[in-house]
Amino acid sequence: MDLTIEPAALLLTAAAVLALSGAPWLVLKGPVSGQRLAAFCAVSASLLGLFAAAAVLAGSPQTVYQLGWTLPFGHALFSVDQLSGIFLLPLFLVAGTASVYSLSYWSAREHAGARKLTLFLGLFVSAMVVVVLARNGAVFLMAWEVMALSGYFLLTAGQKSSEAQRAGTVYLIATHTGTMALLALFSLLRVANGTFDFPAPHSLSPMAPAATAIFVTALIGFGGKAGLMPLHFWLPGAHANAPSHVSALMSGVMLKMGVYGILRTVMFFSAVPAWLGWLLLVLGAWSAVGGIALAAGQRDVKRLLACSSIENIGIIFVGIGLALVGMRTGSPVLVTCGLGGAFIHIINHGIFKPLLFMGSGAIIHGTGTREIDRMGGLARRMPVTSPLFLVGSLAICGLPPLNGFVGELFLYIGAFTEGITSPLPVVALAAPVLALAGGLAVITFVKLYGIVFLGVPRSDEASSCHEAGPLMTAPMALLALFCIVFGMAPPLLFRLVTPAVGSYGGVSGGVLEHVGSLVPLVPLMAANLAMFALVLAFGAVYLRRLRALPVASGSTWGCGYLKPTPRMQYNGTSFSELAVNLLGMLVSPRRLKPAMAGAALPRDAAFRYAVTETVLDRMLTPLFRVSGMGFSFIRKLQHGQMHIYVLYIFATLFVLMIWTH
Amino acid sequence: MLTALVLVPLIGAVAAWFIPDNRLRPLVLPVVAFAHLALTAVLLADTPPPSGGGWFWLDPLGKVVLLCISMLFTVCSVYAVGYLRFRKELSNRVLCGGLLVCLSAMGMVTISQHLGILWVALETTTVSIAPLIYFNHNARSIEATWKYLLICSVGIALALLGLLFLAYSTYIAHHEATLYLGSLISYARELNPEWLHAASIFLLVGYGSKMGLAPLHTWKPDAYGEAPGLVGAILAGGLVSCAVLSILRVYQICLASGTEIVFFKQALVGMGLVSMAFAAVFMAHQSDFKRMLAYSSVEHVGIIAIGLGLGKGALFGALFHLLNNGLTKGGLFLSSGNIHRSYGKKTTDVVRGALVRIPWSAGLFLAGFIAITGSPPFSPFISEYTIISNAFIDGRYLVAGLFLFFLAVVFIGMALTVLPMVMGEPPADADIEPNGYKDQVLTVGPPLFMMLVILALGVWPPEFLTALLRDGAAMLEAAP
Amino acid sequence: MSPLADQLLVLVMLINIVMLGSSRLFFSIRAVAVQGVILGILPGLIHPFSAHLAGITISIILVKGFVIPSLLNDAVHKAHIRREVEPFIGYVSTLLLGAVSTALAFVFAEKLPLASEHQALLIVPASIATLMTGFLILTTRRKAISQVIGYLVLENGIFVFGLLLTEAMPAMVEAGALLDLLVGIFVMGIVINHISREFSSIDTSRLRDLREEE
Amino acid sequence: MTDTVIHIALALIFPPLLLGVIGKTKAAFAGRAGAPYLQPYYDLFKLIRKGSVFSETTTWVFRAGPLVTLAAIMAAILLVPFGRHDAPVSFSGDLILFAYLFGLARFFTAIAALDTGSSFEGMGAAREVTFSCLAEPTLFFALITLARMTKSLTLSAVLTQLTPAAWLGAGASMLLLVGALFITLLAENSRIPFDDPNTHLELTMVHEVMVLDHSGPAFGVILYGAALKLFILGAVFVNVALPISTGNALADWGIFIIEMVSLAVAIGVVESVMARLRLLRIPQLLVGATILSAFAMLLVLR
Repeated sequence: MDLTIEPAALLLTAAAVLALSGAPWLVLKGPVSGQRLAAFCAVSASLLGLFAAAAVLAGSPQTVYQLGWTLPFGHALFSVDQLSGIFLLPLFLVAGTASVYSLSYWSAREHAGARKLTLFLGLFVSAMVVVVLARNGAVFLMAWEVMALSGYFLLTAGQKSSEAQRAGTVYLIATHTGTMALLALFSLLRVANGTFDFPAPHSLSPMAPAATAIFVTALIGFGGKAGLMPLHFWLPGAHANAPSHVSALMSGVMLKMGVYGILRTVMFFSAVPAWLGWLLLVLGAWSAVGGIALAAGQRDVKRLLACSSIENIGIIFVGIGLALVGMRTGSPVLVTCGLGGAFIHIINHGIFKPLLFMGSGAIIHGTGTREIDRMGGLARRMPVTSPLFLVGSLAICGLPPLNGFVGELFLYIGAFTEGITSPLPVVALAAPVLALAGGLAVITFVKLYGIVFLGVPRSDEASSCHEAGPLMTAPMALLALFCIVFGMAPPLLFRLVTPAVGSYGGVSGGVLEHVGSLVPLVPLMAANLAMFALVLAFGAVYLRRLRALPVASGSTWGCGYLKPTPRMQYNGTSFSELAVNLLGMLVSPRRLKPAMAGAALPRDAAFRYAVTETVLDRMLTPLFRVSGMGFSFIRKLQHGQMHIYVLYIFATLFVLMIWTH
Repeated sequence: MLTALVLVPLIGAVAAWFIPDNRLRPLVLPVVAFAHLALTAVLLADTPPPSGGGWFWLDPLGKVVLLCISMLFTVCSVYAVGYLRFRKELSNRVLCGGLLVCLSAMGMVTISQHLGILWVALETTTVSIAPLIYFNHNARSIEATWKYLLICSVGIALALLGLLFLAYSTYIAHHEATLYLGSLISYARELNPEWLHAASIFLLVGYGSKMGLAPLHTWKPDAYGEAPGLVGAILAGGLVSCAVLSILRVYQICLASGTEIVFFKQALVGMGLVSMAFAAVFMAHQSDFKRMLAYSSVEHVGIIAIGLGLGKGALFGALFHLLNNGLTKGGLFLSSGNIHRSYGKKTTDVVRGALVRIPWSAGLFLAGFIAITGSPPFSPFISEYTIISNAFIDGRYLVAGLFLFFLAVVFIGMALTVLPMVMGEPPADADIEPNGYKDQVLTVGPPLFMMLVILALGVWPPEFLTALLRDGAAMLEAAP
Repeated sequence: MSPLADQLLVLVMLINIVMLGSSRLFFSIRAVAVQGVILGILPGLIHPFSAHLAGITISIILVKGFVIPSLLNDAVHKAHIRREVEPFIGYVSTLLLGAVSTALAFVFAEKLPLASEHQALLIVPASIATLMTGFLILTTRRKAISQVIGYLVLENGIFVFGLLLTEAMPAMVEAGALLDLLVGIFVMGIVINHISREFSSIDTSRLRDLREEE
Repeated sequence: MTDTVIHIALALIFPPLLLGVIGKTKAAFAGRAGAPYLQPYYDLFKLIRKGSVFSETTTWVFRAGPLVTLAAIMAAILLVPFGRHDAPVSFSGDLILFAYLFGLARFFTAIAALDTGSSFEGMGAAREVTFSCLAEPTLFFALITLARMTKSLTLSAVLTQLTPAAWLGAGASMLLLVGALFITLLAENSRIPFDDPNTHLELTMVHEVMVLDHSGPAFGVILYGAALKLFILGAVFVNVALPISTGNALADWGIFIIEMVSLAVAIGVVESVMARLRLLRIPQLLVGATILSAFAMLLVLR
């Protein structure tokens, strides 16, 4: 490759192409051509971007670009460093695949809103690219807001259902309130730095008076976007109601922008206060367990995936928290493990979560419902999607031999080494928490995969469902391939993130080597391959046995009951009921008891079992209601009696007079 | 030249009055408007020396306001042609005449360097708009007109008293009493402080009630709510700007006096915050979207007041926000007028899913909402963010915090009203009494143009404009 | 000269009290007219004669003494209404308030830093008292006409203050002010007519459709 | 080298015998002769040679389940040291892989169960994943504690470097740890009091009910895998509970085998004297175990 390439330039080009990708279709008449063109632009831009990002991670020069502008906010600076690179990889990967996926999933023929959707999809992605490249507060904010707004339009465009609209409104309000915090953040940064341009890395002192305010505002603004508990309330609704490829982008990439923001903010400071690291650690742990607990109880495929995004963000923040604590206590190993784990998980989650969301899209496309309990037996009807989805599920549970395990492995090693070496290893408690989250993840995704794809169809939708077209399965297959490759060859992932870890955490090459030896990447690879070989061998033997021996087939053993019906199967709700009850304090499950209405013979009644989204349902909604009542009390001031209005004027005069004497 | 600024619209008004045909008459508006715009362009390009014994001159502050007014009026005049086609049933003689008289008065406001003349011009705008609010000729509109007229008159009367105080303070200082801005500024340090103080209070309250600062804003929701969208646009964009300019004149004098400015700034910040708070409270659960826009206007004059009160770097933001608010409000009111036309109602229980029924107007309304709540890449973001960041720089953390908080509350309130209006399912056509309204170039083009301007200003404000704003800010920055 | 001016100013204040007490609209209108005429005469008494002064005197007397009152009379005739029944605050209490505010006006005027030649005159207290009266009428009366009258009294108060520096205000400013006042009242008159047509009364307490619900 | 051979041979051949021992013990308590020690082997050979019945609802997942499970467990075998001999494969951080391999195994057993679409097997799967999810933190607390005691991150070191000194040193925490581990051992292998391997009321089963529909070689594989799992976790347990070591390699092997057999007897005793817990009690017991291990960790940290 040409060593004199300018990644930043390439990336800006990619961003421009993406931003305009949807535009031609606004003028093109044909229902298909425009969408195809947009997808083509997106894919080519993504390839360009991936190439550039790879070059950055490979350590090519970081030139700073300045665009001339007339806004009074310093200089429009753009640049790219390895931290940005980490986030750009999944971004472009998902952007390309999602746009191809959308060709068939949201085809112009079936969906009126396809034009808008394509346009905003391009804007959305390119805005995120700019967010990562921006080196000036105002530029960052503008890109950030464009991202947020186009996200809103992606979510609501062409969707009439009131649920989607409500989700969109909640999302918009949440993100805009977060932006208010960011406005404060960048103003404070300007106070500290003297200009809107980003401060040089490690140039600000954490002792500065504004520092605490900066961290707090960053936590609110960025944490909210990342879906860190307790600011996650907008997330499930938004991800569940968006078109699946949009959910893939939102969950796989947009959430990470919040993570990026926090990492970037921390980077400005020469050191971080102790409380920040601990706080992130605690919030991360809370999100990890709380998020997956929430997921376990869901009855809607995409809602479940959305909640598990909260879990994964939690895991990422546990990693960041470990790293920050490590920086504080000066243990480079912890820093490396934390950052390494966080970065690797950022990439991984950017691969398998989109895979799962696209899979769910295929399911919804095939069945026309989102309810887990109405599905079943899809594996027979969707022979391609089913194994791909299985790969995703295994990966997200962090099980070997797939990529999800690698990131968590780093975190475990970090926690364990701390547990061994440090005098008072509170950090080590992260390990059991992660383990618990992992166990819950297994429950959740066994439920998801098992109830959706296995068993017998529970409804007509399920029995009459059809496999998705190649345009939808191919992108999933690509992502699944990445899951397997990265899982089978973990050193690859570590190689990807090493430079970023080194430059961000200020870790020497020696420490990186050391950690590389601590974390069993090569042995893991060996173990994975060995297991793979074993499975193949057993498979061969078993198949031979089967051929040699008589094989009969009958109906499932119903323990003596001879007329089993699909409705007798364990369904999603019943599967997770036991676990959800155990986690009552986290998700406060509600039983919607059947009403025994009617005379001597009660009519058929339904029993529902749902988890509560505490923050939204128990806190915000009541808060809004109360404040609404308070407001309506004040609104009596505008009572329409004009002579009192005149009185207001004189009262104001009077007050102003008094005020000064 | 300067006098032409006042005369051209007057001639137009006379012409409009004598044109008999209801269909041809509106055409006068764009003709005059474009002439006015051209005149403005020339005046901005090279400013003629003070005329009329120094009473008339176009200083940078005047230029900013003039630019705002002229652009707004031009767009509205084009819109008016399209709009009045749907209101054939009503005679538009008064409307056209009133608009043009108002334009001429507003021009007068921008060029007058004598506070007496300024006051007269401002009062003229008040009176000339009154009949326009009554355009729809129904009970609600008459009520709105009455309240607007009386409250604004009381306010303006107080302002007159303030002027007299000011003049008297010069008299005490043993100069011959005068209201000529130049000499007031030059004498400012010798002016009698008590009378100056009283004057500043009375002028603030007087012009403040015209500007719509809470709690003097009580007429706003009624007038904005009942007036046709186009008149609302002129009210929110034009008259407010004129009132702000009058306040700026007082500001200049207080600044020159050196002592008074401290109180004046405090008062501005205080009233600005109060206005934002009022707006925030009243926008929540607001079912009438025109009234909602009125409260949003209250919010934004509050923002401008805060910007002025903060001084220093925020002044640039405040002046820029004056322009942005005018133009954005214009776009919002015009598109809301279309929505009102199409549904025949302006309450959100009927107006739903406008994006399906009238995509263009609804889309513009949504864009306007996004712009006015200070989201990039629209220009209000630039001005608001300038103000906020400067508040932080000056260490006014409480002000900045409240500012952001109110912005958030306002956004929530507005979103909960606007989003259901625009998005979601439209009501069955049975619920809407049929009316001929369809989006068409003349009714959609103007607001569209307005939004494009806002967008352009937000991404790439032209050099000359920023320079102009900087000059204006400089006039408010330090005593000469 | 000043004693006569002072007596006239006292008369102005008396008229305020009378107006606060009267319920008959025609009477109030005449009272305002008289007040206007007095305001017209006063400048001539205080300041040395000049063309400008004469112009002002005449125009004020014309507008405030004749044109506006006649406009209001027409409005009252059209609205078929004679008296202000049940104001928001009773006549007695308004009278008391008026008296109190007049007293306060005197106290307050003592405090104000006036130019030496103005110390003696009653101008400032008179103007403040009139101002307060106008405000009282505006805030206590129901009928649109009464509110217009209140507004007029308010304006009169301001004009009284204006006497301090009549030569400060150039002729065209005065003229403009008067013209605006005239047009303002004119428009108000029209509006009142429409009100009486729409609501078959000019009782502004009926104008309460425009307000925030709940 | 020889150790490796012994290790693997032992791991592959020995496990079913434990089941036999347990059975004998219980029979003895019940005053019966009981099945011969080698009965489990007979069963396995029988099953390998039997034909299979598959439900129409099942897919490839059903068939792959047992195989993947077995593969994962066998991979785990290589990581665990037996006796005082290092495991054949041993690298830093292998103890985490060890834990996650069981997760993998569990995942596939569970989805294989769900593939049949039987309400009972679904029920079993739900219980299995839930209970072992609760056992997970216990295991990790234990691992951290041990790792801190031995200052090492490799399973071999952690399990072989413990000496009786550890008992003298941190007796209390060792006691808690062993208790917690024993509970986990029983739970993971679904023995009484958590589950009754040879009950005949499906409603009460956990592990057994998941494999109702498996037959022939596949079922054999499952039984074999279960035996292996018992063996591995047992080995971990005895390594912690009785860290006895003579310098002599062969003697250590001998001791290890004796320890394992006695463990089997112990399990048999427990199963004979205890009744199966009510289903709702099980989580409480598991959480209790977690608390035990957490205390153990605290004691060690102190």
